[in-house]
Amino acid sequence: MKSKITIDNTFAEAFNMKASRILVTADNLKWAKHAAISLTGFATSVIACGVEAGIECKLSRKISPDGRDGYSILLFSMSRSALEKQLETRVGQCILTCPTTAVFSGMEGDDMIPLGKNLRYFGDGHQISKKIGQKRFWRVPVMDGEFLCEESTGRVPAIGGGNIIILAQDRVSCLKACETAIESIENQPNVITPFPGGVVRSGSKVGSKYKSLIASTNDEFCPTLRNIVKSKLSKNVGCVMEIVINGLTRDDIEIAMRTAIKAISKNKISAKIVAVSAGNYGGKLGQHKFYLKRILK
Amino acid sequence: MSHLTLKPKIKFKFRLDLNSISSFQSMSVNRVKTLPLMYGNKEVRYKDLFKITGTDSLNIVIKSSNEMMDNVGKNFIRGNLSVHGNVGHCCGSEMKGGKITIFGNALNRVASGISGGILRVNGNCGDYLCGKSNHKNEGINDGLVIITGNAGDYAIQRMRRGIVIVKGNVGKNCCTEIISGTVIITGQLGKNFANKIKRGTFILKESKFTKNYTKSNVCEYNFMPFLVKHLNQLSQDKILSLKSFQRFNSHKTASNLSELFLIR
Amino acid sequence: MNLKLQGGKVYDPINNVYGKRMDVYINDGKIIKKNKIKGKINKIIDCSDKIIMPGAIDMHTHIGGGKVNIARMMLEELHHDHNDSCDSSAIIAPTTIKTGIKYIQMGYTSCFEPALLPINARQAHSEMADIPFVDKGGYALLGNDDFFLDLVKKKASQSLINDYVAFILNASQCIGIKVVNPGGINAFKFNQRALDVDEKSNYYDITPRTIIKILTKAIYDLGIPHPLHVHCSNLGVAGNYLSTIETIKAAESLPIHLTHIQFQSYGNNGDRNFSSAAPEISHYLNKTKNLTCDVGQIMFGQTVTMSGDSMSQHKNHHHAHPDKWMCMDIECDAGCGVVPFRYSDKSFVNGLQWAIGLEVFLLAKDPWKVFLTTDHPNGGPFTSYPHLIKLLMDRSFRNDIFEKLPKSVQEHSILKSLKREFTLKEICIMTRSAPAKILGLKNKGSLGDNCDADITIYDQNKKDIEDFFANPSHVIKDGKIVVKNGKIVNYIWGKTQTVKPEYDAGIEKILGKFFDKYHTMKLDNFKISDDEMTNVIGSEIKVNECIHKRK
Amino acid sequence: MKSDNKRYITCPFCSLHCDDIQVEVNNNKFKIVSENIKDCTSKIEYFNIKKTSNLTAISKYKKINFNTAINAARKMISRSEDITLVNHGTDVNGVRSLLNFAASHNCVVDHVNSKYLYRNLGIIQRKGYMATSLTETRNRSDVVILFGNNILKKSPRLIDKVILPKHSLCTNLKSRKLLLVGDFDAQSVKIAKKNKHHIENFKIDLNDIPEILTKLMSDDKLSKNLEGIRKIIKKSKYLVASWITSDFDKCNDPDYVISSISDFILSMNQTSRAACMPIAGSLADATSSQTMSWITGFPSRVKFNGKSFFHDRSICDSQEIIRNRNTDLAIHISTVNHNKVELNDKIKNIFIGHINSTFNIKPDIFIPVGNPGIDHRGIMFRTDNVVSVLLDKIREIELLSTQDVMNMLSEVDN
Repeated sequence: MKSKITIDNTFAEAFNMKASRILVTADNLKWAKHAAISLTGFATSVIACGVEAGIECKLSRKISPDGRDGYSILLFSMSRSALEKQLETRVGQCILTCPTTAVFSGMEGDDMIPLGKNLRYFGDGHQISKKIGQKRFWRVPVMDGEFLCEESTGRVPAIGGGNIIILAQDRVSCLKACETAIESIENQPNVITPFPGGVVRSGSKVGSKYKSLIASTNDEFCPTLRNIVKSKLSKNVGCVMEIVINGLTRDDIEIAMRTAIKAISKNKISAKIVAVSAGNYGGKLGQHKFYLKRILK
Repeated sequence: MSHLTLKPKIKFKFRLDLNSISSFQSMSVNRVKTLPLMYGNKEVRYKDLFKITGTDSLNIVIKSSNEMMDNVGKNFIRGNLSVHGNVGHCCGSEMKGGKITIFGNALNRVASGISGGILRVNGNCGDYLCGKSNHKNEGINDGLVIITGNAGDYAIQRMRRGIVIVKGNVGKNCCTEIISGTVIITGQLGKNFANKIKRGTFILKESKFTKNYTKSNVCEYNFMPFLVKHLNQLSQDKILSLKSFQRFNSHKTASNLSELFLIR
Repeated sequence: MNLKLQGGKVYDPINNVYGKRMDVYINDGKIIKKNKIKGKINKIIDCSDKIIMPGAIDMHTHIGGGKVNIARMMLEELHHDHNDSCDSSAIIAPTTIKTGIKYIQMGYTSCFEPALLPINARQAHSEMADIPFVDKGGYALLGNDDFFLDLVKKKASQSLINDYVAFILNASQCIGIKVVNPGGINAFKFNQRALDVDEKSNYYDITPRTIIKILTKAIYDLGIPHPLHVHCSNLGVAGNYLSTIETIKAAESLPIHLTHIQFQSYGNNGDRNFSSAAPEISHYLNKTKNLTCDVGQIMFGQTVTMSGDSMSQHKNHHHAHPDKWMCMDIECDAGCGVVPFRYSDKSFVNGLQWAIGLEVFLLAKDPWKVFLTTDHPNGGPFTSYPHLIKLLMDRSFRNDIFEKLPKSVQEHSILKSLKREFTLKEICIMTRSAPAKILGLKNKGSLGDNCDADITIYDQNKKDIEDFFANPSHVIKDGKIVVKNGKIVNYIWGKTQTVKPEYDAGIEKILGKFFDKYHTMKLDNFKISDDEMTNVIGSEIKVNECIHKRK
Repeated sequence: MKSDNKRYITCPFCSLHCDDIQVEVNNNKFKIVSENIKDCTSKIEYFNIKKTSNLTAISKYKKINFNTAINAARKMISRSEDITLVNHGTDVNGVRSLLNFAASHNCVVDHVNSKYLYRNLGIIQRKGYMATSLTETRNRSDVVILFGNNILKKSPRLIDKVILPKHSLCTNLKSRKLLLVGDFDAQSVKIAKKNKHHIENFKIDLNDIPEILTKLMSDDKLSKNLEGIRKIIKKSKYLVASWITSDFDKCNDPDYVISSISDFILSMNQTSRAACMPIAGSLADATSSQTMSWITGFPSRVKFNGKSFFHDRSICDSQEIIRNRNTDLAIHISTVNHNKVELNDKIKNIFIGHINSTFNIKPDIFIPVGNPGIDHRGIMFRTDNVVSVLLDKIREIELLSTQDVMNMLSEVDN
């Protein structure tokens, strides 16, 4: 494909992660959204949040497990135990608490992790188990009626850290480009963009001059440091933002990256976009490399 | 590939034990044709009694069946089996997976000791539906059983898990000694319903046994829309429609985990 | 017809032959010396790569009688072994026919039912008559029957009691006397839930010690070869090794046989109040003359426990798996209890039970005093014997399983420090010669001249011990080849082994009155005559000699 | 004793199998001389030779010679494509021979009373069960509860032999209490009240038994009548509950009633002692179920199929099979039953039975055999399934046993 904007000859470096999907439904979209947003809140980066989570897509009544409105949510973590812990506390604090909601497993996997398995004890002995097909469900009496949750959900290997970096002349156009990109992959299955609104402005590099920090600002992409450090930016770049994409498989991430870049290049704003690049650590840390040029072929 | 089809060549005089149908899937068609089978006190081969056509042993069809055929789908594990006509005793007994559909009536002990899969009878069935099989201490242990017609006496005894749906009426002594599970009956109930149960969910139209329970407050049950949708999907048919339910709980002899939903 | 087993390695402990290559000759159901053969040899079996042993004897296995039938009916769901051609029942409570087939295929040629209620003897013998191939016999249950306890309470003379014991053996066609939870089964009928060795029963005011003492004396006086077969008080209770030791003492150095001693060797030390007392018990076993025992090893998996000990079975019914059980009080005679059970290798208690049994085996110095049993089916089905033998003969195999048990079990057992590995010689003694000796079967357990030709021929090429013992290449019973390469080639029916000590007929008068007054049947109907055994029940009897005649 | 032709026999005709019945035998005619057993007398003496007795084999309406009958039966058997064996009562050796025959001819074997058997068996196959036997009850019980309505009529000697005997080893008979719970008629009450004991007749609908037992075990306030019963039960040291399964036939759920009695006994055992003692089987049911259990593993309803056999309660229900004509030859064996046996005229019937057998229609072949306990020796099991009795021979008429006949029939060329 021929792009109107410059594509840097570089690659995005991504990591092996563990992922799980859950489906949250509620009486209406509003309350499903409250639950989903609450659950995926403070889940931008595994560095401090323990998990990277986001809304994957909206569920229509036709496909949602109980015929109500809902959202599908993906959670990514570096280890099974972290994923297990985060899932349990988040479902317990954000969905069990949220009026009218129910939560279901969103995927099958060889390995199952607990969803409602321990939450059921909230029922204090009044919880009722129902096994339907191969799955077990728990019905926990709560003040608005009952909370329905599936006992466990699947866990699969996944990839986190796919990304594109947008280099623009100014902040307005950079943000606009990012929004366009995010919108384009909003309903794409199997991927999420965990950062606020899908966009991150604090790209990072490994290490710091301070011993206690393992990461620090990605100075190569900071416009203000262009003349101070070895920079990757050209003179006309006034703002850089990154979109981080986690996906279940390599293909999913590639599709998302391609869709996002295409969306930007088709948009009116593309004139002010200097280039699209990608973040990596020299290929030493991650197990996956996504070459932008190859993706766009 | 075309469905493996069996059609009786003769009118059966004696009861036939057809439990070996469930082992067809691991066999070639020629092996099926020569598989031994007892007819009366003589050993015969399948091809002596049935006209066998087709090759796809994952999809088995029995045509013009009759109530002399016992143990149809016993120990069934995977694939599809459809039976056009009536079947005898113990149909789908100890079934573990796959899907069996009967277009006709069945005799006693349908789905006894079933522990997985979907069994559907588009017709009536006899006594001891979903009960204890000869080799088990408990009744239905899992799976989905749908009877579109009526069921006889002693249905669904000692159920442990799974879902049973009877669209017609059931006879007396139904659902005794249930440990747990979900039972949906949209017809009339006979005498003595749900004695000595432990837990379990009943979804019923008939209200005469609600006296054994305490009435719950009116509220929303998130489980119900889910169950309704799930069942309709599985049965590919509108088994239940999303109506409002009145819940009753804690059967007088059972724990407070037992419940009854009355379809309003 | 003459049969020659040519050039096999022979094990015959009674004649002190261990692994010597020699020929064995068989004529008319008996083993004979070469020089006694008349006529030509009709058949020769080449045994150059074979090991020849006498047919094995299981001296404690529940194979017949009401309780087994209760288990068969109760556990219908376990009878689903449709692939087996002999019948469709499980091995946990096998049918009579299957019992015979499985035993003979393992090279066992004699089996003894240890809990034969005299009142139920007719059933037990009828059932056992339908077990093909093997010889069988039973031990009559005494010590809990109201007549006996009444005699003891009235301080009847020892000679009257001797007469009663001798009468019971004759009337019930048994080969020995067993006492189960002495006095305890009876006490349970009066709602007593435990009875220790020196505790008096509420109604009769008799201690188990007295019962043991009187019965061992009776058996000694009557010259019955098999010592009193004792299932001690407090079976399965933590800390019961003390009552086991007291029971041994109660015999006052007369011969006594303790059965399934594994269930009787429990301490109550440690953080879980359950520990192994195998070292203490083995210490006693090794030093006490006239004491023998069988182990009653447990095996992990589903089984059913059946016992006359209704007191302990009722106590244990909460552990039933699947959740069903039955206890019964029987005819002022004894009781019975059937409780299905699953031994789990994840459980601390079951794991330790397993280790305790093996400890008892490995700590026993004299293989003539300890017999190999699982108390079928209480500890595990008899078909697990080859596996048990492998555990005893192969230390690394044993340790592999031990290491998979819960850590707590490993901390509580000394099993790993026991380096002993049983030899073929010792296994042969434990499973053949020693049981024959203790039962007084003069013609069994040996390959000597004029012994019964019950012979097991093993294939030396089978390297796996379990496989070796599970699949003998030939089994000969009464001189006929019945198993060849695992296949049954000949159906034959064994005899019932009995003893018939003499007694004063006066006891029948006293007992007859007692029966008329209190029982619901007559004494004449209680007795089983030799004629009835052969012609109605359907099993020939073989009377074994008593050690000495009545004084 | 033989000199005056008097001797004791073991009665094979009800499940108590009394062996204290004295008979006088003259010219092969026996007469009960024991007193006070009027009810049994007619039943036992029924088996005497009468004018109507069939001492020879019959083919439809024609008397035939025994060997001809055996040969005709063999022919019928070898021509038949499906055989069903129906046991109406025979001894252990009879059942053994039935199974032998069934194994060689791939038959269904069933006992007519299997329905009742499974009702009692259901308790031990589902949950705990505490049982006792006749002698225990006689010597140890202090409270006996009889449930149902017919038990005293069906087992006439239960009262004087077991429940209210003259002697008891461990209990004071004077304080023994008998409770009749159910629907007993005046005659039964009269039988019970023959002895001077504490007898309570508590009349209730049999369907209410479970509810009343639950109430008795609870601490709820009860009616005065029930309160009295509760006092007796609470004080009891060894309580025995007894019933006949067929009494509950008309109940909505017989299984439920029986299991509630068993549950009641189990809960009694938590603090005191109690046990069940169902009375079952006037057609040698216990004999059949015990023998079949040890040989096949299943107490009844077994079908042999070539190499093996299987058990199924619905498929091997002989009555259903015969009613629906799913077999072409039914072989009925009846040696202790004096009731009329129903045959289906649409299939062939071979009837192997005692000389006074009666049927609704004539069987194709009738082969007379001896009664165990009268014409040949045998073994039968008593109702408690523990005691088996030896039956004797008291009459010398040349009749073979069921075992002999079945073995002769087995020898068909195949």
